[in-house]
Amino acid sequence: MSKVISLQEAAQLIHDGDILGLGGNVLHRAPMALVRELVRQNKKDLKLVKTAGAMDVDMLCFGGCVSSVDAGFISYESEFSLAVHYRKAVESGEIMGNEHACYTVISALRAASYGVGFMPVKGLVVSDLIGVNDYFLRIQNPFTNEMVTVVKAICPDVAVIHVQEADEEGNARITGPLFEDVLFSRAARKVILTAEKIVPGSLFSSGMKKADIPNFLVEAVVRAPRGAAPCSCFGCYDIDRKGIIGFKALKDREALGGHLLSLEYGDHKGYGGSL
Amino acid sequence: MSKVISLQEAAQLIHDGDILGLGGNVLHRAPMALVRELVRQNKKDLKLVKTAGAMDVDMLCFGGCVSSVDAGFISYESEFSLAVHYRKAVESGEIMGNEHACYTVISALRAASYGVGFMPVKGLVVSDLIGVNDYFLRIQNPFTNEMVTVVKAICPDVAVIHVQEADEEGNARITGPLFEDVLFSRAARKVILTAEKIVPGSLFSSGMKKADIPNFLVEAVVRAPRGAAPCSCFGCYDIDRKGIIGFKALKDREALGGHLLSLEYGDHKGYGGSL
Amino acid sequence: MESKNRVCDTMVCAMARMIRDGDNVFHGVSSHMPMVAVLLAKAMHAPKAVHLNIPGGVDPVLRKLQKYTSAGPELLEGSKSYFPLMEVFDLSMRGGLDVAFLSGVQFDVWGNVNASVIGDYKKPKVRLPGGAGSAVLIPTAKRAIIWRTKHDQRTFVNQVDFITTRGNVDKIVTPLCIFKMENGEMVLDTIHETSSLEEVRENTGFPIKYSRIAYTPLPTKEELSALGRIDPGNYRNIEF
Amino acid sequence: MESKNRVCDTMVCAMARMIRDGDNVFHGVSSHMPMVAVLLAKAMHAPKAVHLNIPGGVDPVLRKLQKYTSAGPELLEGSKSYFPLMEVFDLSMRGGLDVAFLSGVQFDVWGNVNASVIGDYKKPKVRLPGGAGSAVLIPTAKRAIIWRTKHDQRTFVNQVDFITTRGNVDKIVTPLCIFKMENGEMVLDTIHETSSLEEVRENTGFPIKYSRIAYTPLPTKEELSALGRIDPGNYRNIEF
Repeated sequence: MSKVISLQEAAQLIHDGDILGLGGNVLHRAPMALVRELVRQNKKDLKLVKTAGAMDVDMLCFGGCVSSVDAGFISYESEFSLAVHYRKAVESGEIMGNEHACYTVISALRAASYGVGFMPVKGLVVSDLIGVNDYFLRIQNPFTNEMVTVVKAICPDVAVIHVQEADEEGNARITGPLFEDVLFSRAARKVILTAEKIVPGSLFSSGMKKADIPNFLVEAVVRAPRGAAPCSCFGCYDIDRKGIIGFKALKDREALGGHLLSLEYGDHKGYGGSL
Repeated sequence: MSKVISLQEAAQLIHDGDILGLGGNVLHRAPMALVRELVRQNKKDLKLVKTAGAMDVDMLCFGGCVSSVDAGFISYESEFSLAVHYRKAVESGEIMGNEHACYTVISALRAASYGVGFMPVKGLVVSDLIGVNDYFLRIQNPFTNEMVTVVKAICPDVAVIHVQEADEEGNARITGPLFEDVLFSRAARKVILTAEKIVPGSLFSSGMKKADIPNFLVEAVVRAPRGAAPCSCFGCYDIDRKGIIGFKALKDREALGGHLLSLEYGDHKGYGGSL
Repeated sequence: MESKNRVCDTMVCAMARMIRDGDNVFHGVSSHMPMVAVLLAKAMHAPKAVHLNIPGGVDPVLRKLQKYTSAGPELLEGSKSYFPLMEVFDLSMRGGLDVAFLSGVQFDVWGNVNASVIGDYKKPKVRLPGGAGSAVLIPTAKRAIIWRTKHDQRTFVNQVDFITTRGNVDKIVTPLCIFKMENGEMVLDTIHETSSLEEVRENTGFPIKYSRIAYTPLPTKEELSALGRIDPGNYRNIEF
Repeated sequence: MESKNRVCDTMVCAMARMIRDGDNVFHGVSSHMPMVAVLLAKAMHAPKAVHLNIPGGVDPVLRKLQKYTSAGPELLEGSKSYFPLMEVFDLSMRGGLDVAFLSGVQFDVWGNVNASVIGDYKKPKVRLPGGAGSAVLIPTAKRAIIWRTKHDQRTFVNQVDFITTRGNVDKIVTPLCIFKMENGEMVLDTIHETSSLEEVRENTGFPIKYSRIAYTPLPTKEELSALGRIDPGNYRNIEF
């Protein structure tokens, strides 16, 4: 049974208030086509989760879709500088910026994936982050009585992951760095894939590298060529500098609306983030 | 710098009293050549760790090398029946059989791999195993006050893993099921590989599947063709029924000595477990 | 008229029918009967059941079963994705495993399972192989299905020597009958045609409760024919 | 005579020399200077240092650096094994990471690092990008090496606004000098030839302590030549 649906339908599976895990890392393999559609559909109160986010988080903040961000790092890297919309929204109090170490996001996702409520984290020792956040606590290791920090599980309602190849049933293979995407696919209640290519599943059974995400964990698959653009997608394309600079130059939500409208036809038809 | 050493030298890296993690699962890809050498070198007081062990654990128990076994399951599967030497040694009190669920071994190794002293385990709820073993405790989830079982970390002093391919520097690629071997390579203080083939590292950098175990985690590599025999090694050979039946027919330690002597030349020369 | 049905076929077909289409189903080591049951269910009424196992092949396309193992690498070949034991455990822990096939050595009327020891834990009279996944899967899988090829008073006891685990046991399949768990008690569900209420009673260490007497449905011709294709080596009979 | 050495080269060479042969070394995002420093060290005195990074390539053979990222897939190509971010973290947690290169926005004399916020955490005056790995790596890596391309009184402060972390900071490399941590205090280690004790003092928010005045060794001709090969696009200068 095919799980392939349209980008619009996929975005409708994500509800206001959902905890949303975003695949990829900084400007690499972020699920940008679906992120754009979420802004178009005017989603509200999304609680974003990512280790290191950039344009995806920044755009959702710009679009007013977000109430909190749990992450270790939100910024473009050196060349493209700061994530200004995220930053402003946190500074204005519109969004709660829940700071993690990237590793505590990983630990929190592992906890969800293992079905437990918390995970001990070795490294978080001296840090104001422990006191100001309710998702960190210090407890005793019951075997040694040493103190250890624990982080509360994060179980995303939905994880959105952009992959190079998926079959119609939802088996997905990622080429190049996996980042935290496999972990997201295990920790989340619902997994939505956007894929550069829909391929026959036989590719996965015959090849040396099987699918990284098995079909039975996946709710829906969207055909989305250039679905990570203007971010990079290994083996398919590098970043689109103009697309990033163009986004960064947008002054207000109206301009963002125009920008998203100009990409809408391509996103919906599967031409991706640049025409 | 080459890390390739002889089987005898590798066994000398394992000391009496060590916590020893064994790769593979039941009769698949167990590091039998090194296991045999450990018996020949008359190791004592080894504390074995494995999720599901069979001939490897049974032989080390027969050889008098073992003081405890932490595992979820120790038995041959249906055709070859019980692990009688393990069983007798536990029943006589010579060996402590520390029963785990296979998953609590995994959780204990994850704890070691994450540098923490314990790991919460969802599933262990109603079980006499909790009360009789000092490596299980019940604590409160500090976020919800719900009770949860935790298992104490197991950090093997050495993990011995048989692989299909390794390069001289210790990069190793496993074909087919990984079982818990990658986790063992992260949890243990020291990793010793036995390998069907020593291959050029360029095989791993150019192929679609990179090495599963990186060189910097590895202490030593032994060239050991048929090093899992008479257990199976995927892509290389299936089990050697005669070898297993022959071992199971041995009556006492003297007979075991003879059996190991008959395989010594092949093991040391790298002809493996059958001549 | 003597039945032509072998007990192993009756058991395997009954186990297969307990799998619903779309279920995520796991079996472990020493588990030829469940392995064949999962393959049978997928070939018959439950093509979308997901076959999970120790080597990690999801829905493996098995060219050939092995006599000596139900955890061999052939369970990975031909599968589209890799989802090994530790991931199956995680899946169960977070509530995503529908069916786990498990065994044990002693069972009591309260659904307690012993796969650990007879006698003292530290110096046991009999050291059993161990529960493998049971202690964590029986409490977390939505339905744990037990099979055991011995049915006698040492197996079905009033009280187990040691509680390895207790949890979501749904059915217990034996050579004589099928028990089900109902309101925390083990009750008779169906009797195999080769057995009788009398025989079940005589071989069970606790009083048999039942609401009605029913017989385990016989294997159909289609099932038997599928079994012949799936398990030509007859490994489903290996425990007898 | 004006120096021909650019500050970025002095800094990168100093960072490279802090890597010992055989060290397991990690750098993260927005980290062109450490990335180039690791590659330089491996090309010079530390060929057996192990280069770890976010995409997970161990000792990647880089055909081409990227200007916009130090976490791109090119860091996986050409490597023999895959050891991604979460594994690098685990490695550090269990005591196996020798060197972690990290940054931050504010530093104080006690080695506290702030990469989180200026002002109130819940409604900050300035929300910083976040510490990424710092909060867990600085306490667990054997040596955390900080680099920061700003050296002023807002960066090196008497007391940080917010303690993101404190731990095993070994050296802090700035455009003016190198600090080291000694008995829990940040003290001057060496001054770059392009700077002076005076300039360091004026731009630091706490009193400068030192046991002797030394200068940061200049890049050698061999190092500069290697830098030209490793980083022809001059991305090590991107933060200036």
